[in-house]
Amino acid sequence: MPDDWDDAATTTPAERQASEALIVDVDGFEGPLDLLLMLSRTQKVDLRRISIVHLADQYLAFVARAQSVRLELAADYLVMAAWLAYLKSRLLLPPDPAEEGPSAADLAAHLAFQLARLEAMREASARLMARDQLGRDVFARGQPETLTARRHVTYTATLLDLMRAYARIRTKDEFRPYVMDRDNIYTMEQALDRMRGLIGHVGQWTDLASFLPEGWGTHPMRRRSATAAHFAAVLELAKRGQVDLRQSATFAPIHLRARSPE
Amino acid sequence: MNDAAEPGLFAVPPLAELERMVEAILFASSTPVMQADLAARLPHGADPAEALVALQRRYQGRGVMLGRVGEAWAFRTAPDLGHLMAREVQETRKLSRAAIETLAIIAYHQPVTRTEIEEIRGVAVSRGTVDQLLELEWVRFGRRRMTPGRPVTFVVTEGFLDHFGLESARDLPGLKDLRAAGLLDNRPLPGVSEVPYDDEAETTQIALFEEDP
Amino acid sequence: MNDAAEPGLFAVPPLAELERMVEAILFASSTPVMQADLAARLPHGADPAEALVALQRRYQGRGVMLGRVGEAWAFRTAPDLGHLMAREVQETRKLSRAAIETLAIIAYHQPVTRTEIEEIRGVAVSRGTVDQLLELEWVRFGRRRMTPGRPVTFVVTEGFLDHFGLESARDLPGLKDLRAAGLLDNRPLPGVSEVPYDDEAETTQIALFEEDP
Repeated sequence: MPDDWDDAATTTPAERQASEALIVDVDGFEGPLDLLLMLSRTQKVDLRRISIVHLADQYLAFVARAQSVRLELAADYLVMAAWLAYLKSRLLLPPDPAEEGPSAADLAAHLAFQLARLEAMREASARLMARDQLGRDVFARGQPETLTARRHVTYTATLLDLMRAYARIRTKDEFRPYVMDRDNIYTMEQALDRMRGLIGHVGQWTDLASFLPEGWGTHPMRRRSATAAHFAAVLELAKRGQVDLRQSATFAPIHLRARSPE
Repeated sequence: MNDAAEPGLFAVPPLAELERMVEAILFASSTPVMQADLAARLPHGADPAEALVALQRRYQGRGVMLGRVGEAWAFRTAPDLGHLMAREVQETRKLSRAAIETLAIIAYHQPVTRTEIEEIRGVAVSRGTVDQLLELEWVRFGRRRMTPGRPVTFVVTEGFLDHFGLESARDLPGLKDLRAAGLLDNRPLPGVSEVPYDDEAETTQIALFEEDP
Repeated sequence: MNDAAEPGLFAVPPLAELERMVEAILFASSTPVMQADLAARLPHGADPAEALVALQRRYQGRGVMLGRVGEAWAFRTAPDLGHLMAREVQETRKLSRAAIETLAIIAYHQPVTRTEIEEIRGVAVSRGTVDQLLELEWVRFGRRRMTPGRPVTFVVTEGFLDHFGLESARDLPGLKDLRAAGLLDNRPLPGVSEVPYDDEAETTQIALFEEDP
């Protein structure tokens, strides 16, 4: 950082003009602090020795110019303008011992610090980017040899894992949602088709259970499903007037026979 | 940049410098570099031949060597150090869910055919799953079933019993024992409200031990 | 060149041999190899530290050089030969000014919170900017600050060090001067109580030098 503390305070009219000639283009700045940093550079002094009063003037002039050309300024630029106007007025007045809070000098020093810090980071980032960069100035091995991994995998499982797995399979079986179990389901449509083909041969009262198709009479689940389907089917046939049904008592076997055409 | 013909002066870099350049180019290149390409990338008029020879000599006996692949050049690991490029990895992994379930079914139902395993699991059993269990020597082929197709059966091995600390497959606890020991998390299947294992589950379990040889 | 250890007597290979091994391993990798990983790949009991020093010396002034990146090591082409490698240059997305500044702030002030970055830059840091740096793997999340809200912090990575040829974050250009000038201090705005990290400022600064990878 240049150490020209001495010719700090004042700026020449030429420099002032230069700053006023700044193109009023807020888009070029990343916020009020960035704009302040840009303006402060025209003072050509160590940022920590900058005249905040003068900087405030520069900033306020910039904002005035922007407004005179009806440039829409973001709110934070206006907030900064108001704050700088206030800071400037306090800096110009003799300090009021009754006033609370930080002194105007402290606030000004902090602003100077912020500007110096931002500038330092700008310079640091420039120096960083100027370094030799990998893939641009410096290169890694272009043909790396792959590290072949000779893997020795040991698989483990505990007895508990084994038992849990088994329990999972068995209980899944029991809890399997009913609809999934297509194998053991006999639908009413199937039963109806089947009964229509058989009904013509049933002149005698015959137990419904004897109509169950082969393979559906023993397995409990299959028997239940087939029985229900066939029962529903004969109810449908009875409704259509094709069969007669009878049952001697509750839960007694259901008998059916074909209704003779009238 | 230079007048080609005049060797020596400052136009063409000295050999030591050429050697550095060749070294860097070969190092960074993703493929072996043809000698002609190398020449093209060096300062005008420089011939890589001598630098290559010097470089090859320099790397003699080192961990990497400069080798020739047809007309092209590349650095390669010294042949005697090839073993460093392989890493021995000891890894302990849990068996996959498919594998542990298949193993459990074999253990509880042995001897059991693949089709039977699939029936019990409700999903196909991949070749790899069975192979893995065979490889682990926890499972082996049993006698063929005397049914059509004569399918092979699977049984568990001594190695299996050893690993799981069992005297025999008969010592595998049943579901009832598991539940009594509090080893089962009674988590219901998704969408199924909390249902305690019903009696049917138990009958299944008993049947399993009575019917299976 | 160095046969420090007596060959044959020890299981651990002599230095010259270790040097070859380290050379081969590092040459074969395009990314830095952690010293611990290096040790793990050498014969049991061998410490690569001495071999690394010898190797670094051996490659001094060559076309490729051995560099340190944090706790890791890598061979890289000599920076003065970059112009020969035009073919190898990877086109990278150009970083925005905001991203570059944010990166520098993270590097010099780490660990640093988003709020602190915003304070230094005087503008909000867009999500995309940080994302871009995270994606490049130049920046990662550090520990959370123990202040209200427990904000996350950002730190730079080994990848960042590797990319910019830094041995450690301590070697950032101008770091000492900036610190001496107080420009890395976390100085709060006088009289503003919104960010009460007065004691934090000190820890932050110390952390940079103690916690760095």
